[in-house]
This record gives sequence, C-alpha cells and structure tokens, in this order.
Amino acid sequence: MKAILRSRLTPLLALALVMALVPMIAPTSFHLRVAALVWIFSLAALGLTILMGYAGQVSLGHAGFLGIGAYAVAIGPARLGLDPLLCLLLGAVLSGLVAWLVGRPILRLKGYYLAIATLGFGVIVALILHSETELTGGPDGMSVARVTLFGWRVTGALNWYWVSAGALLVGALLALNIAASPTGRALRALHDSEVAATGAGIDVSAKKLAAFVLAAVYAAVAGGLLAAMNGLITPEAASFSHSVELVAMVIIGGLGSVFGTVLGAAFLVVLPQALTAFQEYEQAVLGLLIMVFMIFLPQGIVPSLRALIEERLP
Amino acid sequence: MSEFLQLAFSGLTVGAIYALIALGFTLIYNASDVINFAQGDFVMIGGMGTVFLMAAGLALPVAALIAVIAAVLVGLLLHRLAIEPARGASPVTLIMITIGASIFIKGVSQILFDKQFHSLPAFSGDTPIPVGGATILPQSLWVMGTALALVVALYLFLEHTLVGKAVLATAANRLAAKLVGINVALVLALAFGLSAAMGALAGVVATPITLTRYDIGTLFTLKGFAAAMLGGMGNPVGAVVGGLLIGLIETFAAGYLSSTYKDAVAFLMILVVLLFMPRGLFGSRAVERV
Amino acid sequence: ADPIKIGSVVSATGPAAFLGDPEAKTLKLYVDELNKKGGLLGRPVELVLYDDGGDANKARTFATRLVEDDKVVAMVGGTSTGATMAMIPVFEEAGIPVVSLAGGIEIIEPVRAFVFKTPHTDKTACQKIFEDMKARGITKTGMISGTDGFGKSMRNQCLKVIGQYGITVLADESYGATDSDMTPQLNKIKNTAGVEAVLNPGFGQGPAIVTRNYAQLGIKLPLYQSHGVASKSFIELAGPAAEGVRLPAPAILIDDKLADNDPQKPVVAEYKTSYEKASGQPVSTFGGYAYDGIQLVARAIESAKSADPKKIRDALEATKGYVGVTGIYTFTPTDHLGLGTDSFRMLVIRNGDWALEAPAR
Amino acid sequence: MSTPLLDVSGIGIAFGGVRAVDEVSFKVATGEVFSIIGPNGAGKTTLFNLVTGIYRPSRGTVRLDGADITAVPPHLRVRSGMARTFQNLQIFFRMTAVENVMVGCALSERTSFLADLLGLPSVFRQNRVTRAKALALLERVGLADLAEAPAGALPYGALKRLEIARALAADPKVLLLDEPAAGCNAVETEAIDNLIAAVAKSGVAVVLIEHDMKLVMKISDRVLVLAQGRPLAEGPPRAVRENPQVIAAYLGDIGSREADRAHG
Amino acid sequence: MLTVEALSSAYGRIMALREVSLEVKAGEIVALVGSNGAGKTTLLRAISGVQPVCGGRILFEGEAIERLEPHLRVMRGISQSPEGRQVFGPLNVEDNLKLGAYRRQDARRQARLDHVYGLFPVLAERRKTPAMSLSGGQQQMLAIGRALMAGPKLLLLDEPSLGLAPLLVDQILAAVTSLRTEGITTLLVEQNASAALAIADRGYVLETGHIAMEGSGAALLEDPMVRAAYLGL
Ligand SMILES: Nc1ncnc2c1ncn2[C@@H]1O[C@H](COP(=O)(O)OP(=O)(O)OP(=O)(O)O)[C@@H](O)[C@H]1O
Ligand SMILES: Nc1ncnc2c1ncn2[C@@H]1O[C@H](COP(=O)(O)OP(=O)(O)OP(=O)(O)O)[C@@H](O)[C@H]1O
Ligand SMILES: [Mg+2]
Ligand SMILES: [Mg+2]
Repeated sequence: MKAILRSRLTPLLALALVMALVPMIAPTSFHLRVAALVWIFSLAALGLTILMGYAGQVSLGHAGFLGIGAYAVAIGPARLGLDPLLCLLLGAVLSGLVAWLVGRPILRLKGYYLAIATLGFGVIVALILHSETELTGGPDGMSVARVTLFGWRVTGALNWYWVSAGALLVGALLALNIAASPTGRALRALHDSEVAATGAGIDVSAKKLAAFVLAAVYAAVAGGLLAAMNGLITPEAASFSHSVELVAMVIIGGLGSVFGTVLGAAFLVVLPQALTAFQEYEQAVLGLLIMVFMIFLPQGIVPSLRALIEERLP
Repeated sequence: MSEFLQLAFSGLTVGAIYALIALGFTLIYNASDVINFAQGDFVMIGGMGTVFLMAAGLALPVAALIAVIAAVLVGLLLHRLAIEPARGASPVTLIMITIGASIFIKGVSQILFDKQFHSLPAFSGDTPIPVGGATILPQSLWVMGTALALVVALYLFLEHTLVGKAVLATAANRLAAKLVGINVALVLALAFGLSAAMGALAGVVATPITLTRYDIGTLFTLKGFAAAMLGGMGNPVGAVVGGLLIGLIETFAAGYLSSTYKDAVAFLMILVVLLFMPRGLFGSRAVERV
Repeated sequence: ADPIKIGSVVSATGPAAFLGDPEAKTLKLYVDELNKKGGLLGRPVELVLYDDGGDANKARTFATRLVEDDKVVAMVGGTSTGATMAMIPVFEEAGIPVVSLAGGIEIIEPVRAFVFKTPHTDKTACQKIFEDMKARGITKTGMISGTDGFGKSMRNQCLKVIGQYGITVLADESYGATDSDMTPQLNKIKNTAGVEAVLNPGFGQGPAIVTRNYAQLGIKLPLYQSHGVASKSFIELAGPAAEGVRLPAPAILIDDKLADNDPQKPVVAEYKTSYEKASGQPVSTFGGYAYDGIQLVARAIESAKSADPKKIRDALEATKGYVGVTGIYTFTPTDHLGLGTDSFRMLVIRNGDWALEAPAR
Repeated sequence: MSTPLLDVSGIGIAFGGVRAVDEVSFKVATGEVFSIIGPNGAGKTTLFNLVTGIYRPSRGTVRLDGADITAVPPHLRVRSGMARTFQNLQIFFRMTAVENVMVGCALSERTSFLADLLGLPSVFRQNRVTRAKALALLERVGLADLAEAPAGALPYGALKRLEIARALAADPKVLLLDEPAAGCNAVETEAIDNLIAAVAKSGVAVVLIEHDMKLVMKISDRVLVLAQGRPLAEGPPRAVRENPQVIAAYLGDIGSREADRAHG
Repeated sequence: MLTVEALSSAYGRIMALREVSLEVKAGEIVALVGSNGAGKTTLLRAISGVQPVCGGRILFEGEAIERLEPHLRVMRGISQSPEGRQVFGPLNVEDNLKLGAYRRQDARRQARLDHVYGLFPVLAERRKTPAMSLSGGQQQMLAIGRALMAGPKLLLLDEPSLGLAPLLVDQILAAVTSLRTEGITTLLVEQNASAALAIADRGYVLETGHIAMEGSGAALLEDPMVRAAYLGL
C-alpha cells in the first residue's frame, strides 16, 4: 500500500483515470470546458510546482509567462500570418528565452526579494500587453485564430478537453521524471541548503535557472492553449491576481506534489462555479474555504492527506 | 522648477501612503516572517469603516477611532482563528491563509458596505497651499505626518523596548523564543493587532486622497509590499524610504517619461536596486554563517 | 409552467464592479417586477446571473454554462467589451440572442445576427462632446484617459472622429485604473501651451481624482468628463472640484429637469425611484443600460409570443421606438444599437447637481 | 612531504574590522591528516570557507594539485576534488538520509537535463548506481539502518556522520571536516577516528578542525594552531601539545589531559 | 525539585521516550548520558514544554507542569540552553542575552549580565555583533549565557561543551559546579561523559528512550558497562 502511495507513476495513472472518466459523467460541454480549464491551469501551475515545490524559488509573476504564451498564439497568426500551432511552440520558446534573460539576474535574490522581483516582471508584462494596443488589442484583448492540428480544426469542448488533457499528461510525466532524476534531487537539495548543494558540486544558479525556464515554458504552453481554446485573450490573463492564483493552486494542492497541483487547480477553477449558488456571498465563502483548507491541511491537500493515511497504515 | 516641485509633492504624498502600508507589513513580518496579504484590507477597513460610521452620523474622529478599533479586532480575530490554529505551519502556508483572509474580508465588505467608491472629507479643508509655485493639499501633510509619527514609534518600539526585541526574536527563532519565556502566541497577536491598527490609520488619513472601495486593498498590498521590499523587509525606516521612493519614481516617471509605463519604471528601479543590494536599501547585511 | 430563463453575466465584482454592480441590481429588480406582474407569456421568468469578476476567461465559462447547463433563451450582459467579445462566439453558435451592456463599437460592428447592445457607443459620446466644444469655439484640447477598457476604447474612438470637428489634441496622457494621483499628467497638460479644454474619458474613481487634482493645480480650462461618470456618486467623490464639469449623459441623471413632454420622462422617473428605493444608492447610466436590456428582451418575448431564442432574436431586431432609460431604440438588421447622438444630453455640474445645457448650436 | 596536494599561502579576510583570518599558510599532502585547532573564533571555519570558495579572500592564494583555484567558484572546486562538511549543519532536511548522500554523488552522475526531463532509461540506471554508492557510504559511516529515515528526524550525532558520507560521495582528493566529532560520545568518536584514518589511507588529504583533543592528537600527522586569525604554532601533535602558548591559549587542563591520553 | 514520572513522547509513530522516570533534587547536578538518538534532547525539550508528550507527568517543586505553556515554565524557573545553540541570529549578542532575562526583569539582571560577560569575555567584546556572524563556539557560549540570564532555579544544559575549545570546557564545567553553590540545580546532557559524570552528584544513562541505569556520578564512572559503551575505555 505504501509502495503504491509512493510510486512515481501512481499520480499519473490516477490522473489518466480521472481524465478518461470525466467525459463519461460530464452532462454537458460546459462541464467539459471546466474540466479542460482545470487541465490547462494545472499545466501552468505544474511549472510552478517544479520551481516552487522542488527548488523552493517563489515566482509571483508567473502569469506573465502565461500571457506571453497566450499572446504569441494570438499575435502570431493575426499580425504575422503564422500557423497557430507553430506559434504555440514559438511562444514557449520565447517565454523560455525571456525567463532565461530575466532569471539570470534575479534568481540570485532570495525569498521575498525574489518574490517582489518576479512580481515586478509580471506587472511589466501585463502592462505591456495592456498598453500596446496596436499589437495586443489593449485591455479588451484580441481574438485568436482557430487552431488546426495536422488538418484537423480543433473546435468544440470535447476536442479541447482531450487536447488539454493530453498536454497535461505530458507535462505531468515530465515533471515526475524530473522529480525522480538527479536534476530533481539537485533542485530539492538547493531548496534546503544552497551552500551544501554547492558543496556537492551542484551549479546552484544554473539549476535554478533551468527550473525557472522550464516553469516559464509550462506556463506559456498553458497560456497558448487557453488563448486558442477561448478564441480570445485579454491582458487579465497575465495579471498579478492570476499569478497569485497559480501560486495558490500549488500551495493548496501541496508544494512539490504533481497530483496535488492538479487538485489545487481543480479547487480554484471548480469552486467558483460551485459557489455561484451563494450569490453575493461567493467571495466570502471562497476566502473562508481557502483558510479552512490551509488550517486543517497545512501542507496542502495531497501531502497532508498522505501523511494522515501513512500514519494509519501499519 | 515649479513643475519639479509639484511632482515632488505629489510623489511624496503618494509615497507616504505607500510607506504607511509598508509599515504595517513590518510588524507582522518581524514577528512571524510572514507577509500579510490582508494588510491592504486593514487599510480598506479603516477607510470604509470611517466612511460608513460618518454616514451614520458620527463625527470624523469618533468614526475613525471606532474604525481603527474594528480593524484591530479583525486583526486579532485573524490571528486567533486562522494563524494560531495553524501554528507551526510554514510561512508559505500562513501567507496562503492571509490570502484567503484577504478574499474573505473583501467578500464580507462588499455585503457589509457596498461596491461603490467613497471618500472622506479632508481633515483640514481642500484649499491647496501654494509653495514655490506649486501647491500641496493639507491632507498630504496629514498623510506625511502620520507616516513620520508611525515610523518613529515603530522604530522606538522595535529597537528600544524589550517587548519589541521579543517580537524580533519570535521571528528569528521561534523555539528559542519559547525557551526564553516569550509568550509566542501573545507576541503574534500583538503584531497582528498593531499592524491592523497601523493599516486602518493609514486608511483613515489616505482616503480623502485615494478614495476607497471594498476591494482597494489588493492595490495597497501590492504597493506596500513593493515599498517594504525596496526598503528592506522588516526595517521600519526602510519601509518609509522605500514607500517615498516608489511614490517619487512613479510620479516623476509619469511627469517626465510616460504615464502609461510609470509602474513599469517603478518596478524596474526596484529590480535594479535589488541587483546591487539584494536585501533592499536598509535590509540586514549580516550573512548566515555556515 | 416552467420558467423562462434569462441569463446574465456581469462584472459584479472586480475592477468593473462600478458598472456591474448596478447592472446586477437592476436586472434582479426588474425580473422580480416582471414576475409580480405575472411573468411573460404566463410563465415565470428566472434570472440566471453570474459574476465574472472582470475576467474574460470566466465570462466565457459562464457563457457556456448559461447555454449548456442553464439553457437560457436570451442573455443580457457582458459588462465590459472584453467579456462580451469572449462570450459572443458561444451565443452566436448556440443561436441565443445577447443584449450586451458594454460600450465597445466592435460588439455591433460588423453586425452579428444574435448580438445587440444598449449602451451608446463611445463614439457617440465623443461626437456629443466635440459638438459642444465646437459650439464653444474650442479647437485645441488636452486629453487624459484611463487605461482601462472603457477609457482606452473611448480615447481611440474620440481620436478617430475628432478630425471631423476641426479639433486637435495637443496632449494625450493616461492614468492607471487604480492610480490615486494624477497631478503629474495634469501638470503636463497644464504646461502644454495652447490647450483650451481638457477631456477625460474614464470611469470609476479615476475621473473623480482627475477632477480634484485639476482643481488643486488651479487649471481654469473647461473640463469634459464622459458618460462613464454619469452617476451622482461622481459629484460626491469629486466634491466642490466638480463645479463646472461638462459631460454627455443620458436622461436618467436629470429626470426632474426633463421637459414634461419628453417621452423618456416617465420611464426615467419610474426607474430612478424604483432603483434608488431598492438599492439605497443613486442611479447610474450603467444600471440604465441593464434596465433597457431586460426590457428589450421582455418586450421581444412578448411580441414573439414565444420563448424560442430565434424568435426572440427576430422580435428584438424588429424593435421600433422603444422608449428606454438610455434613449429611444430602433433596431434594424444593419443597426443593432439603434441609438443616435440625441440620446445624450450635454450636462454641466452646478451647485453640486446636474444641470441641462441648452443644446449646442 | 611529497608534492603538496593542497597549498594555501598567505590567505586572509576581514569582516568589518575583525581580521578573522590573517596571513595563514599551510600545505597538505595526499594521505595526510592535517588538523587545525584553536580557540573559538580563531578563524578555523572561516579558513575553510576561504579554501572552499564560499568567501573570496582579500589576499593570498589557494592551489589544488598545482593549479591556482583562488578565483574558481565553489561548485567547480568540488569538481577538481575538494569536499567538506559544515560546522553549522547543512542538511537537506526534507530528503531522506540516502537521498542526502545521493545529492553528494552529483558529480559522478552522467545524465543531462534533457535526459532527466524525458525520463530516459539511462536516468534510472544512473539512479540505481548512485543509490548503491550512497548506501555503501552510509554503511561506511554506520548509518545504513537509517538510510530511509527523513534527515530531519535524525539525531545530531547522526547528522554529523551523514555530512561526512555526503562529502565522501564526491570522491574528493581533499576532504575538509569541520568538527566531525562534535556531539559524539567517546565511543562514537572512535568510530569517526577509524573512518578518518581509513579515508586518509585510501589516498585522500584530510583537513580536520576539531576540539576533541584525543581525536586530534591520535590521528593527525601535523597540527596547525590558530589564534585570532593567525598561526600560533604548527608541527607534529606531540610538539604542539607541549607548546606552553598553546596550553595557555587553548588546551587548558582537560585538553592537555585528553591530549596526553591519546598517546597514552 | 524536578520529578519526571513515566514520561513518553513520540515523533509521529516513532517513540522517542518510553516511560522515562527520573528525579533531580534541589541543589544537585544530575548528568544524563546516552548515545546518539537515545532521546536526551527529547527529554529536555519535553521538560521545557516545547515537545509534546503522550503520557506521564512532570512535577516541578511538587506541582504538575506537563500541561503548562513553555513561557509559564520559564516563569517558574526552568531555563534551557538548547541543542544546536538556537541563538536569535539577526539580533546582536547583548539583545540575545537580555532576552534571556525576558521573564526576569529584576534588579539583578545587570549583575547576571556582568557575570556572563565575565564567564565569556569574548561575548563582551562582540556585544553589538549579530549572533549569526559569531563562530560556532561563540554561539554556544551565547546560548549558555542566555540560559543563565534567566536566573533559573533549574538549568537544563543540552551538550553545553559542544564545539567549545578544551579550555572553555573546563571553564563551563567549573561554572556549573559553582552555580550549585548559588543554589542553581542543573540537569546536564553531555557527550563528554567522563567530564560530566566527574562533576555530577548523580547520573542517568538513557538508552533508546528508556533509563538503563542510574547511580552516583562516581559509581557510574566506575561501571564497566558505562566505561565500555560511553567512555571508550
Ligand atoms: N560573515 C561574518 N561576518 C562577521 N564576522 C564573521 C563572519 N564570519 C566569521 N566572523 C568572525 O570571524 C571570527 C572567526 O570565526 P570562525 O567561525 O572562523 O571561528 P572558528 O575558529 O571556526 O571558531 P569555532 O571553534 O567557535 O567554530 C569570529 O570572531 C567571527 O565572529
Ligand atoms: N523531528 C523529529 N522527527 C522524527 N524523529 C525524531 C525527530 N527528532 C528526533 N527524532 C528521533 O527521536 C529519537 C531521539 O532523538 P534525540 O534528539 O532526543 O536524541 P539525543 O539523545 O539527543 O541524540 P544526540 O546525542 O545525537 O543529540 C531519535 O531516534 C531520533 O531519530
Ligand atoms: Mg568553527
Ligand atoms: Mg541531542
């Protein structure tokens, strides 16, 4: 039992199982859309899981990278006539490149200082997307061309459901691969002690940068998918509150847990839909629930529950 | 010259508001290593509370006092019901709790108050005071004065009283703090209560200038956090200098460069400063030994 | 009978709550009214209202929910242009009529079969303002606009039409949606030689702060605000500084000053009284848009004698001379707004209250 | 002495006024155990920090195997054969004991970021190799039965040994140990004693900081005494422990007695 | 003065202390020895109230204290110098010491401060230095000094000699002995067992969470099992 709980692929299988089940029980394409959004935001948050959960480096501007990916898919086809799918890739590369440029200087900062630096980065990206109306359509956003996958026009909730689910599965697999590899060990090590990691011959700044770039690529791909699925993107996608939301997904699900991140994303995407029943009290209830979860599952949903279960098992 | 002066006055006013909020962060951070994301909401409670109490017929000073007390109660409740039960949780978890609290406070305020913008009458009238070709509003002086008074008070408290030291000790090493007999729960409650009071006070003096609404706290949290980090987290003098600097940078950027990108300019400046001084302008220089 | 479901997605919270909140309140109020009067076609009306918090992505999700899950027959809403644009494809595809409450001209240009809107476009407001400027001999202006969707879109529309009035823009400044001090920008405009008037497209607290800073800097030029501040709370927020501010606004702000034979007078008076009684807050233009939206849909259902979305759409498009709070609407297959510049009136703030300016020219 | 493996000359640093290390030079050869002792605050740990590159010296040079590494960043010094333990424990508390040591093996691992990301079979082969090596090292320091325990749950003495295992994992040519026996009782110290001797014998130059005089006097080939950042004495253990200056500044009664006991 | 009765404590499911009983009489020096992981630190932490216990009682001056918050135990006169030093890193040396007397703002605070500075002159030299930049041994001195500042009735020392130069170990142990003449009772955990037992009135041997042996210091020093397992003789 414990072996199953600890196995690397358990979360992946669980996830695949859930993905296969949802379309069977989802009554309408609205539910499929919500599920697809969960997968997409999970993907974005997974990057943060690597960066924050493994390497312990906070980013409060991660929606900025999501915005870069999203607008690449919007701007490329509309302004440059490029293929949307190509733009998804270009967006990921661009986002990684920006992360590399920005990360080199700022990853030397620690803790809250890194948080404010990344926050600043995110604010600047959002501001550019907001202000360069010619390019981005300004605050009201811009529409996004339909995506064609090898001649197949991706439309409809079910198709997007599978595309986003597939993307998340790949993302989750890569994240789990990293966790179980020397790189993952190095990241978790520098989380606890940078001096000791250096003392083990690990190039701490290079590893941090790699995690940062990878996280940016995850976010960009998620952003691209979001934009393509919605057919429209607004600068809101890159906003500070979105960055906080991504961080919240990672923390609520459980720092460093891949499956937890998906649960965290589900929590924050599905809950507002469920809470509409409370009408004006929606926000208050949401805040309350976040507090209650964090108080009673302080390490996040998955690690806290796992600890509880392991404690009860012989 | 008069233009420069005018921009400087504006910058100092806005900066003093940021500084007041940054000061609020300082205490909770110093006691617990936590950034309180509900700090801006304390500011909102101060402003909105006063507005609604005045609308109910109370005089400004009375209304302000009650609003500040209400904010302190909220701060204490936040500590008692959310922070204290999660005792021993990591700072990330505690920060997440404060984020939840911030959403909760906004959610309740939009029902308790409303979703409109509100203002307070300026304490000493609206007549601009001309200085060297530029003008400054009397309310700006109130804001700056309050910031000055609070920074001095906080500095004296932290540096020159044993209870202040106990606050710092609690954040530095909670285990050791318990072992020397510090009542850690009490210290944290004190920090939350006082931070809330400072936040609410900031709200009362700033509202005649910034106006207020149930969700204005997010903005205040963001700017106050930036100010506190620029100055060096945990240092009250740093908080004030950081706040004033950001206010000035924003204003001068808007005045001389681009009003669209003034926030970007401010954050770029913060980045540049942090690259050379990774712990902010007044952050501790001592390094952890290995 | 099972209820007729009318959907709505508004930004009741978030940065556009200033607009979305009165919209939501109005919709609830008038759906209740409808039901008190026995509903529509003998069936009760159910309002399914969601709050997108100002996030276009959320709006889109709620749009799907309204269509797929709630199965609404019509929809009133989309507070912002961004949210509306995000939702349109969903409703177009499902063939469900939308009456948007957002200002952007791109919502109805090009005309989409199922999309209508009640607010004046920014363009109309700009035209009204420039007409007034021209009549007063102003040819050079300074502009300061909010960078939110409303301010930015109106700025762009104004720049598009300004040439037709022979007016030039000498200074073009902006401020962020949450800024609390605009003196630097205003100071720049003040120091720009030749400026004869200042125009401030924007909504929320921004224009109030602009107005106060304007007074603080002692700028004596005429200040034009937009219909984005058309609510009594603007006068409260801006305080004495608001004296003399001019703005285009719908009839709703000056119900008591309308001519007795003005067809809008009774409508406006009724809405104002009901809304202020129910919400305890002053009416605004935004609530008025929602009023017109829900009334248009209700009328369409009645005249279509059917709750079938396609029929409602057809009936909507056939609307002629509906006297609303915002203006008098006549939709055609090529015009899904159906308002002219005459639905705006030029107001000026005097003694802390709105006053009607004699029509220019 | 054959060619020195580690050659530190004239090194120094000051922290605002305090000259923590001042003109210190020493050489260590392969297979040698070289100890550094001195009063608290003498600058021993700081010296380690200079040698391993955590602090940049204000003057002086560090040579390893003939190459000047004074300006080489710390993680690359490990690559050229330098590993250390820390006086203020630097443990990866969220990882298990064996994972801590596996991190120490980073240098000998042959995978790339891309391979790690894709989860190629080579990564898992590598993991198995690394794990086996780490377990062997834990065995060597006597922690085999705690391999899967979270490091955060280990008692202080065990953590000290865990650090030694992690340092050994880098296959160092020079091993710098900062108070490895602190927190260990006499019997446990003996085990560490044997471990150090064996490591030295296998051809590693060991630099040892320690306040346990029995240990120092027993296994050191040479001893350097620091006081207030400067060398006070240097030489074979016997000479050092009889040096009256050293007795007065550092050893005292207990120290002398223990030092004597080492040689019986 | 201190009676521990059948005290148990666990980390998760790992029992670190199993029904440990011991007694410290007023004015005594009691040494507690045991190998790595025996539970010595856990026991001291439990007495100070920073470690949850799952059974048993702790009586101090006849009153049960096992439910009291840590700061209340300090107020009753229990003070500890913890393992791993645990100084207040960003605060300077003097502030660390003053905080040691947080619950003892009496007239003798200055005298105790002078006493600590006398015991460790280097702390006086560096009184304005942030504790985190002190050397390891200096921090250890600070931790001990801070515990003394509370003017305790019962002093708990967890490996006070750890990282201290031999000369200072002499001084520390001498200081503990002299504290007894001032009426301070000490429970001493030491790896340097021979030195600790030499100054102790009585000693306990802790083995994997339970008391394996007890006796006078001298008797334990002579015990063949103790000599083999802990003294390495
Ligand atoms: N980063 C620093 N900032 C300020 N002072 C420092 C710093 N590092 C070391 N020092 C000072 O330098 C001196 C030497 O410290 P070091 O840690 O090297 O001593 P040590 O010989 O290892 O002592 P111990 O035996 O107690 O471990 C001490 O006085 C210490 O306070
Ligand atoms: N945080 C923890 N989580 C889990 N187990 C722990 C924790 N701390 C200690 N333990 C376990 O409790 C037992 C007792 O540890 P303790 O630190 O009390 O030993 P000790 O006698 O002080 O050892 P040392 O001489 O090394 O300091 C050990 O087996 C240890 O593994
Ligand atoms: Mg040292
Ligand atoms: Mg211990």
